[in-house]
Amino acid sequence: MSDRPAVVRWLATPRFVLIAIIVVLVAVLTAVKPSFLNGAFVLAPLITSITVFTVVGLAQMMVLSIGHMNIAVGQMAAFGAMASGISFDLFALPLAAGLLLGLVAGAAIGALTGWIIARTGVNSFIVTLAMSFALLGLVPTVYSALSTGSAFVVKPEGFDLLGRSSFSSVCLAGWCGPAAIPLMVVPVLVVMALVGLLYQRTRWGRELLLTGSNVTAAELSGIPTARRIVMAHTLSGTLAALAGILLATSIGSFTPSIGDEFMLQSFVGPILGGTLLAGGYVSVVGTFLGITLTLVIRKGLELFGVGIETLNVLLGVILLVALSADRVREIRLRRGRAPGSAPGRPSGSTPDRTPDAEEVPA
Amino acid sequence: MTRARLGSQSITLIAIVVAGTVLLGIASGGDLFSPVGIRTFFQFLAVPILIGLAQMITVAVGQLNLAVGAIGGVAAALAAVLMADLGVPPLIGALVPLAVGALAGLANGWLVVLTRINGFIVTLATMTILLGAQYALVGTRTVSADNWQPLAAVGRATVLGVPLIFLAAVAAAVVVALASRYTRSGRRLLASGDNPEAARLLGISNDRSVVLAHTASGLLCGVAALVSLAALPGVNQSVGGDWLLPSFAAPIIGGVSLTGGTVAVLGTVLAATVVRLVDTARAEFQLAPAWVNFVIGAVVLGTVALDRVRQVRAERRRGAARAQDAPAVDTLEAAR
Amino acid sequence: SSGGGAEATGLDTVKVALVPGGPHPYFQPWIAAADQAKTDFGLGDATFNETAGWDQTKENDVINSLVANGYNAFGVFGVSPTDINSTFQNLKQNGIASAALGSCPAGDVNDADFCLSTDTEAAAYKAAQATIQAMGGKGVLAHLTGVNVDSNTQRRIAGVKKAVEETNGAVTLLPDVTDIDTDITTAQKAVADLLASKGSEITGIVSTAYNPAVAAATAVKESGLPISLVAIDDDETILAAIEDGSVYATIAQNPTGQAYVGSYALAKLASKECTMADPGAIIDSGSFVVTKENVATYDDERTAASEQLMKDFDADHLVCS
Amino acid sequence: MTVPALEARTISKSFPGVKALDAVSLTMLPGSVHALLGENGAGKSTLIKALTGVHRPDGGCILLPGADGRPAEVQLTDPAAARDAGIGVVHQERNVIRGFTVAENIVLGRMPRRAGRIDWARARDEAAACLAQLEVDLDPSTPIAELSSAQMQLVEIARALFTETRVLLLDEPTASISAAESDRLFRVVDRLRDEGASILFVSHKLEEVYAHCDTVTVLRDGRSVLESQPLSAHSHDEIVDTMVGRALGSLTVPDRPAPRSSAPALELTAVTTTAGHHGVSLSVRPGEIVGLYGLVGAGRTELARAIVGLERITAGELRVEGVPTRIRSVRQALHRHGIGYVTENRKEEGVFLEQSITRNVAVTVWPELQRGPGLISARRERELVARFVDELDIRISSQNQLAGRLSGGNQQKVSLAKWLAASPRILIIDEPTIGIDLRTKRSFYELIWRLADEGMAILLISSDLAEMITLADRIAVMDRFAIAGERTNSHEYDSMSQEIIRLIHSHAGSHAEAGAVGTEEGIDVAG
Ligand SMILES: Nc1ncnc2c1ncn2[C@@H]1O[C@H](COP(=O)(O)OP(=O)(O)OP(=O)(O)O)[C@@H](O)[C@H]1O
Ligand SMILES: Nc1ncnc2c1ncn2[C@@H]1O[C@H](COP(=O)(O)OP(=O)(O)OP(=O)(O)O)[C@@H](O)[C@H]1O
Ligand SMILES: [Mg+2]
Ligand SMILES: [Mg+2]
Repeated sequence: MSDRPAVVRWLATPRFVLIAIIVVLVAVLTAVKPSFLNGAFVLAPLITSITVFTVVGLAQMMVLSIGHMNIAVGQMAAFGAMASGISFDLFALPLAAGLLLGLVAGAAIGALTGWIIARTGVNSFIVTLAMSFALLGLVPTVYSALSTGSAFVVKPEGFDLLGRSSFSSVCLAGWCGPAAIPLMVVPVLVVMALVGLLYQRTRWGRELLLTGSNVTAAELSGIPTARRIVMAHTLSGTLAALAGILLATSIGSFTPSIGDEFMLQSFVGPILGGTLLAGGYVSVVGTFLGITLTLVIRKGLELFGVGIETLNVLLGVILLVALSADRVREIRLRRGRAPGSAPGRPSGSTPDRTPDAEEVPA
Repeated sequence: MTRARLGSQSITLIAIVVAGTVLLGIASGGDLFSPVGIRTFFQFLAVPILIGLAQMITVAVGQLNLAVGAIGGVAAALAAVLMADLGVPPLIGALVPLAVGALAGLANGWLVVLTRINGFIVTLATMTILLGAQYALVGTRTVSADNWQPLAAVGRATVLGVPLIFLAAVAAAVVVALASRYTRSGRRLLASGDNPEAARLLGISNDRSVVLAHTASGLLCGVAALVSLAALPGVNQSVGGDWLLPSFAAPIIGGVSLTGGTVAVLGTVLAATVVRLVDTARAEFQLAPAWVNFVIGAVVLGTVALDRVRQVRAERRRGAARAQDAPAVDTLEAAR
Repeated sequence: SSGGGAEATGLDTVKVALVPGGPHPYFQPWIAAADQAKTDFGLGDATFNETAGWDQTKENDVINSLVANGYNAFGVFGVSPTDINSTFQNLKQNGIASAALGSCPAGDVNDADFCLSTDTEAAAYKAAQATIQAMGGKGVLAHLTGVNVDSNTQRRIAGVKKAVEETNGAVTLLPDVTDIDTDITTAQKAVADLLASKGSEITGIVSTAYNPAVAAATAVKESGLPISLVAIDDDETILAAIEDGSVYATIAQNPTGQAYVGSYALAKLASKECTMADPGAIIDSGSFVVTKENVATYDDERTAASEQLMKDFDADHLVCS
Repeated sequence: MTVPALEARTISKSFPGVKALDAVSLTMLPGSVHALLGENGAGKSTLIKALTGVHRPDGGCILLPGADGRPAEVQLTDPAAARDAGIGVVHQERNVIRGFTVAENIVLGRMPRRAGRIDWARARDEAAACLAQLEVDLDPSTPIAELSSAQMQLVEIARALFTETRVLLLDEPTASISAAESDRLFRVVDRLRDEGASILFVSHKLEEVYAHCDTVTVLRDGRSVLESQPLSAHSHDEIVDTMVGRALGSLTVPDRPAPRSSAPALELTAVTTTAGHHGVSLSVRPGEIVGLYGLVGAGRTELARAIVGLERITAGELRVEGVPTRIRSVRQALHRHGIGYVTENRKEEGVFLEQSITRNVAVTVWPELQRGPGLISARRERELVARFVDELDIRISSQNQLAGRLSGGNQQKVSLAKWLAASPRILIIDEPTIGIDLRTKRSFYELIWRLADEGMAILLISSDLAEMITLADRIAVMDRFAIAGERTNSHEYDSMSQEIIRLIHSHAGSHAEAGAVGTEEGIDVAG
C-alpha cells in the first residue's frame, strides 16, 4: 500500500491524456498541413490565443477552487480593459500605469462580487450572473459616453510590443528570437507560475481549496472562509481583467465586446484539465492544456478551411471523442477492481455532478 | 399539489410581479391591460417559461444543459426546412421539434452516463455540434412562416385574449409540476439530485434519473421550438441563440437549488414573468437595453438579498423562542 | 460582365480570400461573385470563409490561417471597425494586398489598400428619407438597429437623424431601438413591445438591421396598423415582403459588386501589376432604393453601377504599369 | 439443520491499494441476532455493502433460501435487488434525501400508487404505521432535514423494515443515539428475531453485543478470524483479543494529580446565548477534564459552538485564562485564545472528505508552518502529520489518501489529529468516540489523560455515560440549555450514574410546568 511512483501517478492524471492528445493532433496536423508550422501566421496567433485564454481559464479556476463560479468573467474582463482604455485614451497614462489601473479595476469588481457573496450567502452563480448583467449594462454605456465610435484607440508606447510582437523583435548581438512565440507568453508564464505557487505552497491557496471542499468544515477549522471567498473572487476579477487587457493589446483597441467569448471557454479549460466544478481541486497546467487542446483543434480545422457548420460539428465531436478516450483508459485501469462508491458529496455549490460511479459492467 | 407550500422565494416574486404590473399599468396609462398589451405580454412569456423548465429539470438532477438553445434551434430549423423545402405537411412538421428535442436530450443523457464525462462538457460539445447542424440546415436564410400557415395560425390564436402558446407553456408547467410530485420517476429524479449516494443505496439508478432528466429537458426545448415555430415570422440560424442565460435565470431566481434535488415550477414561471415585466418596461419607457441589463441585475440581487434577510430573521426568532422556553435563571439556582 | 484585364498575365498567381464578419445573409452574394471573378479574371483561387462568427480574434485567426495556406489578397469585412486597421497593417507588412469590403475601418484612416463599401450613413439616410416619404412627410418614426457599440450602427443612427432633422420637426424620432439584431426572437419581441406600447402613435419604422426588419414586416402586417416600413438589404424574405406590400421599401446595397470588383482590384494589386493611386481610398459601392415599382428591375441598375465601378477602378483608382 | 437466512461464502473485495475483504464467510440463521465485530477498518461496512448490492464482490458468492426452501446462489447486482430479496439495511452513515419528508424517505423504495399516481395519503399512513411499530413518535410529514441525526437513523430503520424483510443488516446503529433510543431499537430487534428474522448487528459496544446477540463473527484486516460462532462460548476479553490480534490488558484509570493551578483556563459565568442558553456557568482549569453530560438535544453542542464564536453570547461573561473575552470565530478561538473544538459531526464538519490526509491534519497549523514569503515546507508538513498519524495509530495507505476513503473510525481520528496538531491550551471535544473501536478508544483515553497531565484544559462532551465516568474529573450536567448541576467524579460507575440521572430527573421535575420534554428518556438512561 505504498505510494505509487510519482511518474505512474502522473501518467494517470487527465493532464497526461491531454498532452498525449495534443501531441498526436499536432503531429497529424503537421504531417497533413505543413503550413501548420508557419511561425508568424499560424503558431504565433495560436500561442497568443492560448495565452489569453489560459488567463481566462485561470480566472475561472480561482473561483472553482472554492466551489464557486464566475459567470461574469467576460464582463469583468471588459470592465478591466475599459479602465485601461480610459486611462490611455483620456488620461494619456503610460503603459504600465494603465495596465495597473485595469488590473485594479478588475480586482475591485471581483472583490465587490466576493463581498456580496460572502455577506449575503447567496449562491455565486446568481451573484455573478447578476453582476454580468449589470456590467453588460454599464460597460457599453461608458464606452458610448466617453469615446467616439465606441472604442478606446489610443495606444501608449509598448502597447503593440506587448500584444502583437514576437521574440523576433528581441535581438541580441544579431540573433533574434523565433517569430512563432509572441512576447505575451512572458507575462502569462509568470502568472501561471504565481498561481501554481499559490495553490501548491502557500497557506492561502490551501485554505482556498479547503473552503471549496467543505466550507463548514473549513470555518470550523479556523479558516477565515469569508475572507477567502472575497480573495478568490478578487483574484478572479484581476485575472479576468488581465485577459481582457491582453486581448485588447492583441487585437489593437479597447472595445465593449472584449470578453464576449470568455465565459464558456473559461470553464472548458479548467474542467478538461481536471479541476473539479465542486471545488477543492485545481490544476494550473491542466487548465493550460485544456485550453491548448481546444484551440489546437480549432486551428487545425481552420487550416483545412472547413465551413462553419462542419467546424462546429467537428469541434464538438472531437471534444467528446477525446474525453471518452480518457474514460476508456480509466475504466481499463480499473478493470478487475471495479470503482467503489463515490465518497460523500462535497457541500459546496455543485451545479454539476456526473452520476456516481456505479459499478462498471464487467 | 396537496402539500405544496409556497416557498418564500415565490412570495417575494409574487409581490414583485404584482407591484411591477400595477406600476407598469399606471405608467402605460392602462395600455398594458389593453387587448394588444395583454396579448403581447403573454406571447413572449411562453418560450422563457419553457426553457426555464427545461433547465430546471437538469438542475434538479444535479446536471445542467448548455444546449437548450442549440436543441431548440435545430429542432425549429429542421421542422422549417422539412416543411418549406420537402413539403412535409404542417401537422407532421409540428411533431418534428418534439422528436428532435427528445432525441437530442436522450443523446445528452446517454453521453453523460456512458462516457461519465462531466455534463457541462457534454452539453457544451453537443451545443457546438447542434449549432453546426442548425447552420447546415438553414444557412443564412430565413425560412418564412408562410410555409406553415396552419401552425402560424395557432401561434396567433388567443383564448379570451390570452395567446394559446402561453396557455400551452402553462400546461407544460402544470405537467412538470404534477410529474415531479406524483410520479415515481419524478421522485427518483429528485432523490438522485438531492443525494446521489443515498439514492444509490436506496436502489435508485442515478444513471436512469440523469437520462430521464436530460430527455425531459430536451423535450421541453422541443416544445419551446414548436412554440417559436408557430409564433415567429420565420426561422433562421439565430433561433435559440438567446436562450441560455434566461434558461438559467428563471429557475435560479425562482428558488431552485443549484445543488440539485429541488424543483420550483411556480417560482420558475414567476421569475420568467418578472424578466418579461422588465422587458415590457423597457419598451414603455424606451430605455436603452443597457439599462434593462442593470435592472435585471438589480432585481436578481434584490430578490435573493431580501430572501436572505428574511431567513436570517426567521433564524433569530427561532433562537429567541427557544431561549424563552428555557428555564428562568432563578428556578435554575433553586434546582441546584 | 466585361473585365478590363481579363487577359492579363500573372493573375493566376493570385489567391483571393473574402472574409466576412460572420454568417449573415448580406454576404451570401459574395460566394457567387467570388467564383465569377475567379473564372472571369483567371485567378489562382478565390475563397469565401465565414467561420469568424462575429469575433475579431477569430477573424484574425481565419485571415492568418489563410495567409499560411498561401492566400495573398484579402477582402475583409472587419468585425470590429476600430481594430481592423491593425489586421490590415499586419497584412501590408507582409506584402499582402487587402481591401475593406462592406465596411470601412472606423476613424479617418483606412490601412487597407482601399475600402469598397456602402456608405452606411448615406444608406440609412436614404432609408429614412424613403420612410418619411411613405409617411407623407410627417408623423412619428421609429428606428430599429443592431449592436449599439458598433461604429457602423452609430453611422446609421446619424444618417436617420439627419433625414429626420431635415423635416424641421414634422417628423419626430423615437429613441433608437438598438441591440435587437442578435436573434429573431429578440427582434420580434422588441418590435411587438414597441407596437404594444407606442403602436398607435408610430407612423413609420425604418429598420437598418436584418432580423428586426424581418420581424417588423410580419408584426406590422398582423397588427393592421397604418405604419410604413422601410428595411435594409434585399434578402428574399424582405423582397417577398415588398411584393406583398408589408414593407414599403428597402435599401439594397451592392455586395456582389463589392466582391466582384473588389476581387478584381485585389488581384491587380497582389500581382503587383498595379498600385493604388490613392492608397486607402474609400469608394462607395452604391445603395439603391427598392420599392414595389422597381423590385423586378433594381438589379439591372445595380449591375450597371458595378460595371461603372469597375471602369472607375481602371480609370482612376488603379495605376498600372 | 435450519436453512440459513443468508449465507456468504469467501467474499472478497479490493479497493485501489486496499484488500478490504479477503475470503470472508458468514452464516446468518433465522431467529438469531448475529454480531459482526472488528476494529476500525476491519471491513465490516464493506461486507455489509457487498451483501446489499452496493459493492460487487470480486469473488465469493451469496446464498439465500430459494423458492424450494433450499439455499440458492443469488446475484445482488444493485441495492434494489437486495431489497427485493428481503434484505433490509441501515448503513453506518446517514443516507436520507434531505429535501423529502420523513414519510417519503421511508416509502421511497416502494411508493404506493393509485390510478397511476403516487398515493401520498397512503404513503403517510404506511410510514406512520411503520414508525409506530418502532415506537417512534414522529409526524411522517415532517421534512427530514429538521430531524436530528439519531431521529434520521430511526427513520432509516423504519425504511429497512418497510418492505418484507427477512434479513436486517444494522451497521453501528447505536453509535450516535441515546441509551433510551437504543433500548427502543433493541426491543424491535428482539421482536423481529422472535418473529423469525435474522439480524446482523455491528457495534463497538460489547455490552450491547453480549446483551442482545447470540452468534458472532469477528473480522480483522479483512479476514474472518472468528466465523459464525455462538457468542456465549467466548468471553468478553477473548473477543477483544481476537479483534485486536493480541492480548489487550484491562484499562486502569490513572490516579490523576489535582489541577496544578486553581485559576480556570476557561470560565463561563451566567452566560446567555442566541442558541437559547440561560445562566450557564462552567469552568475548566488547566490539567482538568470536565465532562459535560446531557441528553441529546440538551444544548451541549450549542454551548461549545457559543464558546468558539459560532453562536453569540448575549449576556454573562466568558473568560479565557482569566481575561474576559469575546470570541467571534473559530479562527480567533484557535489562533488568539488557543481553544480547539473537535466537532461531533465529522462527515459534514470535521473532515474534508475529498482532501488528502496531510491537508486535513495540517489545516490548523499552516499559519505556523509558513516560512519566508508565505511558503509552506511540504517536508515539515509531512513530518508533522506523520507524527500524529503514528500517535493516534491512524490506518492510512499514504498521506495522499483522501480522507473520504478511510473507515469511519479513522476519519474520526483524522479530525482529532487536526486539533492536536494545533496544540491548543483548551480543547473542547464533542462526542469523540462515536464509531471508534475499543483499542483506539483506549489509546484515545490515554491520550486525553496525557494531554491533561501536560496542562491542557479539556471540556469533554459525550453521551456515553461510561466513558464520561471513566475520563472526567468533574461532570456537569446540562438539561434544556441550562446547567442542571455539577458533581465531582468518583469514577464509580454505579453510584455516579445514579447520581447523574437523579440530577437530570430533579431538574426536569422542577420544571414540569414548562412541558417536560425528554423526561422519560431521563429515566431510561439508568437502565
Ligand atoms: N470506497 C472505498 N474506496 C477505497 N477504500 C475503501 C473504500 N471503502 C472502504 N475502504 C477501505 O476498506 C477498509 C475497510 O473499511 P470499512 O469501512 O469496511 O471498515 P469498518 O470495519 O466498517 O470500520 P469502522 O468500524 O471504522 O466503520 C478500510 O481500509 C477502508 O479504508
Ligand atoms: N429545545 C429545542 N428546541 C428546538 N430545537 C432544539 C432544541 N434542543 C435542541 N434542538 C435542536 O436539536 C438538535 C440536536 O441538538 P444537539 O445535538 O446540539 O444537542 P446536544 O446537547 O449537543 O446533544 P448531543 O451532543 O447528545 O447530540 C440541534 O439541531 C438543536 O438545534
Ligand atoms: Mg464501518
Ligand atoms: Mg451534540
